[in-house]
This record gives sequence, C-alpha cells and structure tokens, in this order.
Amino acid sequence: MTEGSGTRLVQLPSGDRVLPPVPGSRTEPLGEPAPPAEHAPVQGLAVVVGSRPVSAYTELTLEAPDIAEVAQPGQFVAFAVGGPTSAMLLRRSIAIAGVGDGRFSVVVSARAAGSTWLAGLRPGDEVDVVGPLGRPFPLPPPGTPTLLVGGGYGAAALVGLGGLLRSRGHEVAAVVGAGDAARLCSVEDLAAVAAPFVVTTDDGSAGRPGRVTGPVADLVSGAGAVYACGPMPMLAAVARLATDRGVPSWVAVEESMACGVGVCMTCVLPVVGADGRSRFARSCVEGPVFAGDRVRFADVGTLPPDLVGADAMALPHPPDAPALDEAPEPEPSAEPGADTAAHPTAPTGETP
Amino acid sequence: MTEGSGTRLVQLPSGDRVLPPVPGSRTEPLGEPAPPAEHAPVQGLAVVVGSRPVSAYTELTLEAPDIAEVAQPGQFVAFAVGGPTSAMLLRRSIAIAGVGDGRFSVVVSARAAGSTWLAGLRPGDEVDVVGPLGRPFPLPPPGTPTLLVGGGYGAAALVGLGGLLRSRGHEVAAVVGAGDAARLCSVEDLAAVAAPFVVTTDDGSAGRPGRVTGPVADLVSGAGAVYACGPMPMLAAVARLATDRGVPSWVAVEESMACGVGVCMTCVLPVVGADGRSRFARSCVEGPVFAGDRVRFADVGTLPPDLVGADAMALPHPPDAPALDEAPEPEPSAEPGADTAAHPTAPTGETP
Amino acid sequence: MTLPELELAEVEVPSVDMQASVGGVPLVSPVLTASGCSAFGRELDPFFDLTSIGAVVTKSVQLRPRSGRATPRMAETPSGMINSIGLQGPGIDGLLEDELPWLAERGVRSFVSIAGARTEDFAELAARLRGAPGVLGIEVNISCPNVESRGEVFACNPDASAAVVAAVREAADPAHPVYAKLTPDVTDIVAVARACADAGANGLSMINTLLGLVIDPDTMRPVLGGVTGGLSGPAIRPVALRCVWQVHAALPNVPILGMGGIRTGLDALQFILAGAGAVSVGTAVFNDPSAPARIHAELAEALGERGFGRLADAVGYAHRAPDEVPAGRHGR
Amino acid sequence: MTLPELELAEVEVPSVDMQASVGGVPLVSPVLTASGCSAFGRELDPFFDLTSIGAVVTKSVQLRPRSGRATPRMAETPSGMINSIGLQGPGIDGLLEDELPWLAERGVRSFVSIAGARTEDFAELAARLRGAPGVLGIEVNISCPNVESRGEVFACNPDASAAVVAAVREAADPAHPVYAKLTPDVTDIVAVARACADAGANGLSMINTLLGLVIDPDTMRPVLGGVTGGLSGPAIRPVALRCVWQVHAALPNVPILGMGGIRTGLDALQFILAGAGAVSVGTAVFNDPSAPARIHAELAEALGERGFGRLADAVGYAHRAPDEVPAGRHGR
Ligand SMILES: Cc1cc2nc3c(=O)[nH]c(=O)nc-3n(C[C@H](O)[C@H](O)[C@H](O)COP(=O)(O)OP(=O)(O)OC[C@H]3O[C@@H](n4cnc5c(N)ncnc54)[C@H](O)[C@@H]3O)c2cc1C
Ligand SMILES: Cc1cc2nc3c(=O)[nH]c(=O)nc-3n(C[C@H](O)[C@H](O)[C@H](O)COP(=O)(O)OP(=O)(O)OC[C@H]3O[C@@H](n4cnc5c(N)ncnc54)[C@H](O)[C@@H]3O)c2cc1C
Ligand SMILES: Cc1cc2nc3c(=O)[nH]c(=O)nc-3n(C[C@H](O)[C@H](O)[C@H](O)COP(=O)(O)O)c2cc1C
Ligand SMILES: Cc1cc2nc3c(=O)[nH]c(=O)nc-3n(C[C@H](O)[C@H](O)[C@H](O)COP(=O)(O)O)c2cc1C
Ligand code: FES
Ligand code: FES
Repeated sequence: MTEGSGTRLVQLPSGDRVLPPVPGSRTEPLGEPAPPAEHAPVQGLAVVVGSRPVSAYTELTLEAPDIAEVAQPGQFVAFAVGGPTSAMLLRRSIAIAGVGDGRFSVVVSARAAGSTWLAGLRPGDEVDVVGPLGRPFPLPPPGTPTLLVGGGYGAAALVGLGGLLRSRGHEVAAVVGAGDAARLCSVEDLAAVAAPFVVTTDDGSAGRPGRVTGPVADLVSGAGAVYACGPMPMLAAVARLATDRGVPSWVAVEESMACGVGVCMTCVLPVVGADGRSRFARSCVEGPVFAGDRVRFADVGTLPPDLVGADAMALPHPPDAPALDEAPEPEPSAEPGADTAAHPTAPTGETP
Repeated sequence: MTEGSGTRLVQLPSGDRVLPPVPGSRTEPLGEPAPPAEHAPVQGLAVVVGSRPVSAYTELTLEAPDIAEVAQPGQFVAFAVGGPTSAMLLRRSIAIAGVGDGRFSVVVSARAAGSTWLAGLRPGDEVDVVGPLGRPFPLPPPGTPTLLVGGGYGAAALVGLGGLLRSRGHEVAAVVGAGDAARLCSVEDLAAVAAPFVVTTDDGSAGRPGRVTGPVADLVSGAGAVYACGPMPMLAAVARLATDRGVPSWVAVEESMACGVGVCMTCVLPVVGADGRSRFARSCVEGPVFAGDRVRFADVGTLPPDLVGADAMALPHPPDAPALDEAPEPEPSAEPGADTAAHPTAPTGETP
Repeated sequence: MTLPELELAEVEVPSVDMQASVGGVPLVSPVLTASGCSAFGRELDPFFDLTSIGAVVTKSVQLRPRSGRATPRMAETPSGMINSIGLQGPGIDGLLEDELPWLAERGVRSFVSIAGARTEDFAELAARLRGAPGVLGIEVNISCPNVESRGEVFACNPDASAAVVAAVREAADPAHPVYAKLTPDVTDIVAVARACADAGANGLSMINTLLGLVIDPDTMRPVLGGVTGGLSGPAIRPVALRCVWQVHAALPNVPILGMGGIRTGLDALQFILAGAGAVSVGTAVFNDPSAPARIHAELAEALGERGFGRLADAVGYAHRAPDEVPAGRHGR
Repeated sequence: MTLPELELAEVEVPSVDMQASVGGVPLVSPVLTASGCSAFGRELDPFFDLTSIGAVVTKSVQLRPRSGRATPRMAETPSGMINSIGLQGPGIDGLLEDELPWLAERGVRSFVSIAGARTEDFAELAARLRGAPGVLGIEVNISCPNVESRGEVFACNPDASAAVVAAVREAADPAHPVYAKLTPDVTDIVAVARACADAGANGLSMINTLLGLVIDPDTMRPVLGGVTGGLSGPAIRPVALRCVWQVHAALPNVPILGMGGIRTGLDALQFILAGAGAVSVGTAVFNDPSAPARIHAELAEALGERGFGRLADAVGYAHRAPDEVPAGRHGR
C-alpha cells in the first residue's frame, strides 16, 4: 500500500517555497498566492495495481513512477475515462492521496458516468493519466503548528501533506468530517499523523455529531497554518474561521474542469491577486490550492463587477445576441437567464 | 462448447417452410423469397461464458436461452458495443455460428472499433444483444443433396445448417475458402458433417490454391440446393454457378446495417421480388438469406433505373439541393459526386 | 408475510399524470417515435407495446413509391450517425392500404409524416389522409427540396415553409393537427417557426437532422452515395435543445414536439423543461429497439422524483425564473 | 548486431512532405491549435514541442482585458462539450507584452485570433499586431455579436462579415494573411465564405462552435451561466466536414483552415481530403494535451500509407472524380 508514505515524497527545498511568517495584519490577505509546483506534468498510461473499497469510495493504486516520484501534496491528476471508444471527452481530476514505490493512490467517489467508470477499474487495467497537476500546498515556516481539515473524500488529499509536515517536525492537528460515517475518508491515515485528531459527521453516525467547523473553531487558534480540502461551503467556513483569527489558511478547491492543464478557462473562480485586484483565476494551474482569504467564496458562480475585465463584459445594448463564447456578457447585474430569448438573428432581419 | 450442436436447434415443421422442388425453368428465378423466421426477436443481456481465438478470429459463447432456443441456421444477432458510455450508437450484426444448452456462439473478426470491442469481451462480461434476427436458410425438400460454400468467417454461419441438414438425412458437400490459412473458419465443424469437403486458400497456404469457385463448379451439378455465406463477390460467383446449372441457391449477404431490425432502411440491396419486379430489399428483415438468383449482385451500390420507385428519385431540375435524406436523388445516371456543390441555399438567394 | 411500513414507503413511486397532447389531441404518453426511425411501426412490435406510446410517427411518405438512394446510406459518427436514405417508401397508396390499417387494427395511433417536392404535393397528401383510420395528425417534413425554387429546401425559407403549412392546413381533416418539422440548418430558426405558426401550424416538430459529411479514409471519397447526409443521435442533442429553447421562448403558446438525440428519460426531461410538450425518439431506437417505452418509464420516474404531479407542469419549466416556482415541490 | 534486411524494410515509412501554408506563408506542419483551446500555448509546453506544429492559434483577444463569464462555463455532452467562457483574456496589451514575446523567444509561431464588437475594434487590433514578433497571421473571429446591429453575430451576415474582413485586411501588416473564422449556424455558409473572400480574406477558418444548450436535470435550469454555449468536439465533425466540403467546392482557390472535432490523424485526413490546406485541433487537446503533435505524426503516416508524397497533393482530393487520379499511387 502506498498511503501516507510521505517519506517518498521529494523533499521540498526550503527556499522560496516556504512562506514568510504571518504578518498578522488583516487589511491585506494573510496568504501569498501558492507558488507553482516544481515539476511539469507528464502524460502516459498508468497501470492499476490495486483497487479496494474505502467506506463509500474506491481507492485505486496506480503504477506511474514519472508522476509518483515528483508529486507534491495538494496536487492532482487527470484521467481520461471510458476507454478508447468513450463518448466522454473530458478528463476527470482526482487528488493524489498518497505516493510511494513509483505508485500513487487516489480515492474516487463514483458519481456520474466518468467517475463511476474510474471507480470500476480493475488491477491490470491501463488508464491514461496526466499529472501531477496544479499547485501544491505551500509549507509553513519551520516549527509552525498546523491544522488539517478534510471533508468527505477531500480528506484523502491531506494524507500526503500530513506525513510531510510530521516528517519536517511540525505539530499536526486534524479534523475530518463527512455527512455520515460511510463518507468519512482517510481516517486511519490522518489519525496516524495528527494529534489532536477529531472526527465529525453531520448525522452523528461516527465521531462528534455536527460539522467540522465546531472542532475547527476550537483548534484554529493554536495553529499557525490551516490546510483544508473538501466541499466549497466547508472551505469557505474554515477559511473564514482562520482568517478571523489571523491564521493563514490554504484551501484546495474543486471547480468543474474541462482540461486540467490551464488551456480552457472553465475552472475559474474569483480570487484576490498579489496586486490586491480580483480576477477569475484558473483553479487547475493557479490552484487548486489558494490562500483561503484570497478566494471570494461568496462570489463563486457570479461575475463580481469589480473583477479585472468585468467592465468589458457589459453590452451597450440589451443583449439579444447568442450566448456564444464569443458573445459579450449581459450586464453583470442582469438576472441569470435574462438572455433566454438569445438567438442568432437572420441576415434579412425577419425577427423583430 | 456449443459449435455444431445442431441437434439442439428447434426442429422445423415440414410444412410451408420447405420449398417445392426446383422447377428447372430459368426464365423465372429458381428460389422463392426466403420465408420469415418462426420466432420474433428478443432483446436482453447475454453473459459471455467463453472466448477463444479461432485462427484470425475470436469465437465467443454467450448464455442467452431466449435466443439460443429459437434461433434457426442463417439468422444473426445484433450486439450493442462499447459499454454504457460508448460513442458507438449502432449495433454490430454477427451471424449465429452454433447453439446448444441455452447458449449460442459467434465468430467475430476484429476490424474497426466496434468489432474489436466485441472480440475483446471476457467471460463474465455482459453484453446487450438483440436476436435472433433475419430470415433463416430455407430447407430443401427431403432427400435433396446439398452444397455449402463458406468464405472467411462466413463459413461459421453454415455450421448450424450443416448439422441440421445432416440430421434430416441430406447429403452435404462443402467448400470452405479464405484468403489465407489464418482466415479459414469452422473447418473442423464443417468437415465433421460434409463429404466431400474441400478447403481452398487464395494464396495456397492451406488446402487447394485458388478461390472456392473451382471446387464449387465441380460440385454444383451434383447438388439440388446450394447455400453460401461469405464476401459479396464470392456470393455472386457461387450464385451464378448454381443458377447456370439450374440449381437453386441461397446466399446470406452482408450489408452495412444501422438497426438490424428493419426500421432504418440502410441495409438494402436490389432484389427481384415474387412479382418479378426489383426493389431495394432490407437485408436485415427480408434477408440476410436471399435466393441467389434474385439478388442483382452487379447492381449493388447503384440505383438501377428499373427499380420500383426509381422513377420518383429523379429531379426535374439539375440537382443543387442538399443531399439530405429528404432530398430527391440526382438522375440515376449522374456521376457519384455530381452534387458536390450541394448546399442549402439561403432564403435571400445570395448564392448564384 | 407483511412488508414493514418503511420498505413500502421506500418503493412508493409518485404517480405522474403523463397525459400529453399534439395540437389539442390527447396522447397517452408524451413519447413518440421519430419519422424514418421506426418505419411504419410493425418491426418494433416484438419489442414493446406500441399502444403504450403516444404515437408512431411514420416514415415520410410521398405521392409515389420511392426506391430511395443507392447504398451506402449511412455512416456511424461519434455519438451519432449520418444517413441518406432518400425517403424510400411505398407512397401514399401503400401507406393507406397496408400500413395504416395494420396500425389501426391494433389500436396504435399514427402521426403521419408527409413529404413532397411542390406545395401541391403536400396538400394532396394531406387530403388523402382525411378519414384514414387511427391517424392522429400530420407532421409536415418541409426539409425537402422545393423543385419550384431550384431545389432550395422549403424549411430554409420562411415563406416557402409558410406556403406549405397553409396548403396542408387547408387540405387536411380539421381534426388532424398539423405540425411543421423544422431543420436546424438555418440562421434563424425562430423566423421559420413564426412563419409556420402564422400560417396555421398547430405545432412544430424540431429538429430534423443537421447536414453532415463523412469521408471514408480508405476510398478517400464521401462515404454516402448521396455525398452529404443528415446527422442525428446524441451528438446533436445540444443543438436540438437550443432550438426548442429559442422557439419556446419566442412563441410560448406554440406546441413543440421535441427531438434530436433523445436516448434516456433524463434526455427527454431536458426537452420538456426547455418547452417541448412531447418528444420523439429517433436514432436511439437503432441502439435499443424498446427505447420509446423505456424512455416513457424513465421520464415518468424522473418527473415523480422531482415532485411533478403532471407532465404538463414541467413543460417549459426551465424558462421560469427561480422565484416563479414554489420551493420544494413543483407543479401541483 | 545487424538487423535483417526484411525488418528494416518493414519499418520504412514513406516520408511525406508535410509543408503547408496559411495564405502563402509556409508552415512546418499543417496542424495548428484552435483558438481558445490552447490559451496562449505556454501550458502545452510540457507536453510537446510547440515549434513542431504549424502555429499556436491564440485565444481570441479583444482591445480590453475581459473577465469572462460567470461559472459554470462548460458541460460535457456526448462526444463533445458546450462552453461559454466569454472570451476571458488579457486584452491586446497583455497579449503583446506577455504572451507573444514568450512564444517568439522560443521560436513558436503564432496565429493571432482577434475579436471585437465593432468593425473598428477589429481594425484597431489588426493594426496593433503590425510588427509583433513571431506572428504569422491573423484569424478574425467574426462569431461575435455586432453591437451596431443589435447584437447580430457578424458571421451570420455576409455584409457585416465582409466589412470586418475588409477593415482588417486594410489595417493589417500586408505580410500577415487574414483568415475569417466562420460559424456553421447559418443557412448558407457559402454565401458568407464568398463575401469574406471577395472582401480580401486570404483564407477561411471553419468551423466555430455550433450554438447549443444543456439543461441540468437537477437544477432544472440551463447548466451554463450564459444559458446557451458553443458545441465542439467530435460530435460536430460531420457538420464541419460538410462546411469545408461545400466551401471548397464553391471556392476551390480559397485556402481553408479546417477544424471541428479533429482527434486523430485520420480525422485530419478527412478535412484535408475535403479541401482544407491545414487543420486546427481544439477540444481534443482537453482530452490529450499532446494531441497536435500526435495528430501531425498520424496524418503524415496516413498520407504515406495512401501513397501521397506531399500533403499538398491530398488537399481537396475527395472532390476529384475517380478517373482524374492515377490508380495505385496518388500525387507525384
Ligand atoms: C482538483 C480536484 C480534485 C479532485 N479530487 C477528487 C478526488 O480525490 N476524488 C473524487 O472522487 N473526486 C475528486 N474531484 C472531483 C471529480 O473531478 C469529479 O467528481 C468528477 O470529475 C466527476 O466526474 P463524473 O463523470 O462523475 O461527472 P460529470 O458531471 O459527468 O462530469 C462531466 C465533466 O465535468 C467535470 N466535473 C464535474 N464535476 C466536477 C468536479 N467536482 N470537479 C472537477 N470537474 C468536474 C468532469 O471532469 C467532466 O469534465 C476533484 C476535482 C478537482 C477539481
Ligand atoms: C447479417 C450479417 C452477419 C454478419 N456476421 C458476421 C460474423 O459472423 N462475424 C463477423 O466478424 N462479422 C460479421 N458481420 C459483419 C459485421 O457486422 C461487421 O464487420 C461489423 O459490424 C463492423 O463493425 P466495426 O465496428 O468493426 O466497423 P465500423 O465500420 O466502425 O462499423 C460502423 C457501422 O457500420 C456497420 N457495419 C460496418 N460494416 C458492416 C458490415 N460488413 N455488415 C454490417 N454492418 C456493418 C456497423 O454495424 C456499424 O453500425 C455480419 C454482418 C451482417 C450484416
Ligand atoms: C435513418 C433516418 C431516417 C430518417 N428519415 C426521416 C424522414 O423520413 N422524415 C423526417 O421527417 N425525418 C427523418 N429523419 C429525422 C428524424 O426523424 C429526427 O428528426 C432526427 O433523426 C433527429 O432525432 P434523433 O437524433 O432522435 O434521431 C430520419 C433520421 C434517420 C436517422
Ligand atoms: C473552451 C473553448 C473556447 C473557445 N474559444 C474560442 C475563441 O476564443 N475564439 C474562437 O475563434 N474560437 C473559440 N473556440 C472554438 C474553437 O476554436 C473551434 O473552432 C471549435 O471548438 C471547433 O473545433 P474543435 O471541435 O476541435 O474544438 C473555443 C472552443 C472551446 C471548446
Ligand atoms: S480546467 Fe482548463 S483551464 Fe483549468
Ligand atoms: S439495418 Fe435497419 S432496416 Fe435493415
């Protein structure tokens, strides 16, 4: 098994990738944008060497030394799904849960057709994978006590980080939560590296009843850096708790991705940049790890008018143009669905 | 194994399905149109219970009692290919090679993506299948000596017929040919029921060098009915040899099929009907077995002007209309590609 | 043995009123076949109960029998196919003598698709269908070249489309709703839809196939004898949904029979939500000959799960602003 | 150890001259990226040698930086996807300062796609590109709404398209070929193509995406923030091939950059045979980030296997009558 074998992770140079101590001032964001990974991604066929159910999920282990030997905690891979005659063109992004011996593991939650196909892979099968992708979790200055917060299968993405932090001498606390016991993930792996270690479930079927935010509120003040991966509302709540107490946080977000490598612009969310201005940042190459207080969680899924370039999206005339990629945005304030009558108008102008 | 277990085939009633003795007159076709099968097709999941390489092909055995117990020699099945997320929408038609014990077998030649997927099925896999489809080979009057001619994997479709003919007391001769030894098929199964039994290969790598037509020319005069399955040029040659000698023949044709059940009209070829007039007949429901002297082999792939309804296909004006399904055919004599400038013209008529 | 209460509750499927209509004529199901994808229905009889679906939409028929085009007539494409059949069929006489009686005897309702090369052809066909048994209505396949306009496809021109629709509406049995079947291969489908509605169409069928082409890498020529052909199947579904959406937004009172790549109940649901009152299942039948019946069942279940008591309440639902609909359950 | 003769012979691949051109400017490969599907090229650097392909066609740039639309911006569809990005990008200044120099330094050639809301926007963008390093030519994305015509898409109107093309041709560096990028969502693509060619376009890029829509069965609303979006990927390939075929048949001397669903060398071959002199690979890059280089190799092999000595000999080959070409080997 490969889980938690963080010792096989390439050791990070302690240079510019380690962040300066927290400034404490809350007028500017606590965290710098996460720096890029050290190694460029590669593409190739990985061989499935193990598959086992892990509560409601499936853990796959894949042989892929090119990826396993350079991956850093927080990074992800993108799998082609459905085999050579698949109607599914887009890759599925999955966080790397552990690395070791030229292998890496992932925890897959079978949802729709693509992830279900992935979860059904059997040992011996080959799968086309691109990785490692995205920016890893930046490591805290030596000695900083840390808190990890995982929700659902998001906890898997923290296992490698937990091991690495421990091996570098950090205190590691962790809170792992899920809707119910079956959707808890990586509990043993994180319990092995973290103390205190708290489990929560919304329905009380395991650990403390309730959401992760309760224990996080208790533990965050003792931490110098918070790392979180899980559903967006959880990330928003954790980042807020951390920021309110002046603790920098790093969140690994999950946005719908078409390419995973930075070329399609589908995976964006509004993020405050180093210059203090907000932009739609690509979560695949500028993330998935962002400083928690730089992500404008409340504005995700909208077009905030103060975004760089938002002004260029407004049409001088009422929008009756097709909502092509090529079409300007309706006024940012317009109701979603306001261009429902959109259609290409005919050259002869038959339509009123 | 299921091959050649013709004894498990439902015995045909000797009523109207057996053809009247050959009239001998060559002014009208020797064979009546083949009558329909006795049982309607069903659709369901079949379980693969066996897979083995057979020379250049793959023989699959599938558990599907509903199909196996009613199939008649000459019928085929249609498989959905590529699994639940497949980009391939159309079924692949494959002849039934043998039946027995609630199972049937097929011999698959892996060509493009769909047949390659089929050939890669493993025992335990499930596959969606519709069958039995098409009209079976009509049986000759009692005592008629018969000749079977198989080309390539087409020989597989004759195995069940050979067994059935033998069990009903017919003399069975057979010629099996292919391009080379690796593409010979069902040799053992047919050798077990046929005498004389001749093998030919175009390149001489097995049996007699040359095409099946040599031995067929020698054997046809001794036969009262000829049955053939294989590539179209072979079927044309065999049918001609038989017809020239006043012997009725039955050929199982292979036309590109989209539905296999009679609703799409893609699988047609020009066939002389019972009324002596030619029509585009659907090879899936009016075939795949046709009387050899009713198929207008030379006209396959063209629109013969004497076909019923061919007159309605000609346009009074030069064709500049889109070659939609909905568009009339250009003059039957027009060069293929003559409507290359076809395009929908604009309402405002900008194009000359 | 009595089942425990909980399990009974769990298997309880909310029953949904699936009644639909075409131009006011009630249908037992909103799911129909698509013209040219189920021939005249007979061949599907072994696979499902033909009386359980809304109607069999028959292959477009013309005045005279037609041989159709030379083969090859189709090519498979990613998640679709292109075809160029050439409207092979028995002509209106054959339809009236052999096909419609077979359907009517079994209680199967037919929606008859007609095609022609002149406006008068369409009118004559409609007149011939007066009083034909089991006929529910007429679908006018205007994606045909108009010989009086140098072969321009009727459906590409709002005026030509309107002329055909008006002639058919006038000639047809007043009890037969007339649906015009539109092509997506136009700059402005709303303009054509509006012209047809203004000319008296009782509804619109959309969409027909998209004009496509495939070249055989071996012969290095177009695969189809007819060079180009019609693209259908799930590949075109987003285009079909867009057309239904646009037309329903512009003409909310015109009934729509939606089609184009419907393969599952959830696909059908998308069309209903976009504004179709009923749907046709075409190419999916080639993959699954029992698709129409399966899709009816899946659609009913999907509607029930979403809290709809009646199919009718879901028609066009996706156009309504979120605050127009009560939270929780939808419809009555 | 020496390999036996036979094996050497077996691995011998006929070498094909793959030189192509855009509007007379030579390209080392006929395979380019497609606008909006490779950003500005950088992110693909880890996956293949960017100098080995014809050019990087950059994401359509406008005068000002654009945030793009709200998410969700995409939905997967059968063998395709729909997108509604909203032309997120740095604007022409950012392109000139950051992106083009990066490409030029590495010897990567760029084909710059420009977009605007007024004819003058396009002209200004073309003028700004004069003298920019590494720029091979300009692709004019006229699938943009024209604010001066109530948002009608330029490419839906032959006159509006021609006006943009003429303005760009006049403002642009004379050494920069100007390609107009056409939308398939028109009744008559040949009319638009002809208008662009007459207005001075050096070539045509086709096709842009088809307008499509997907409804989320859970929210029961359109998936995309922008309601409708552009359909791309293998699903649309037959439509793209049909457009290329029609335009090449009508305007055989106008160079075409073909695109729409190209995923393999054999797909690219179909476009070449239909009349495209070069091809762009778009959505397939999302599936396989090294697709452009792989497709170049596969296309070269496919041409060699078919006896072509030069790519140029295969362009439009499918239009030639069988007796126009020598049997056996094709081309010289
Ligand atoms: C950085 C990152 C890490 C992830 N890690 C994991 C993990 O460890 N385990 C796990 O089970 N899932 C993970 N996900 C989510 C996973 O990518 C989606 O659940 C999966 O793509 C859905 O595929 P589908 O076929 O079930 O759904 P569909 O809805 O059919 O997917 C259609 C398309 O949308 C994209 N898409 C849909 N939902 C998401 C999503 N939530 N995120 C990204 N793309 C999406 C798919 O990639 C595909 O392109 C991660 C996502 C991201 C962005
Ligand atoms: C009655 C009948 C019996 C057959 N029996 C056998 C058999 O026993 N063993 C065997 O290996 N093959 C058999 N075939 C041929 C087999 O159906 C095709 O080789 C197969 O469909 C090709 O699929 P593909 O995915 O490789 O090719 P593709 O070219 O990708 O197929 C694309 C589409 O074209 C159709 N198609 C292409 N070629 C044919 C063809 N020759 N016949 C029918 N449809 C075609 C496919 O069904 C599919 O719909 C039979 C065909 C028919 C009509
Ligand atoms: C093989 C075939 C034949 C068709 N024939 C006709 C026809 O005769 N008349 C007609 O109006 N539409 C015809 N169509 C179009 C379909 O009715 C339908 O509009 C289109 O295929 C889109 O739906 P689908 O994707 O569900 O197939 C045909 C389609 C196919 C695939
Ligand atoms: C995500 C995405 C963004 C696109 N952005 C642009 C663009 O900015 N400008 C443009 O001209 N075309 C754009 N296109 C269209 C492509 O360049 C191409 O014309 C189309 O996708 C068809 O090719 P494909 O099927 O290979 O993707 C975009 C396509 C996609 C999928
Ligand atoms: S997923 Fe394509 S840019 Fe992020
Ligand atoms: S394959 Fe559809 S009618 Fe024969």
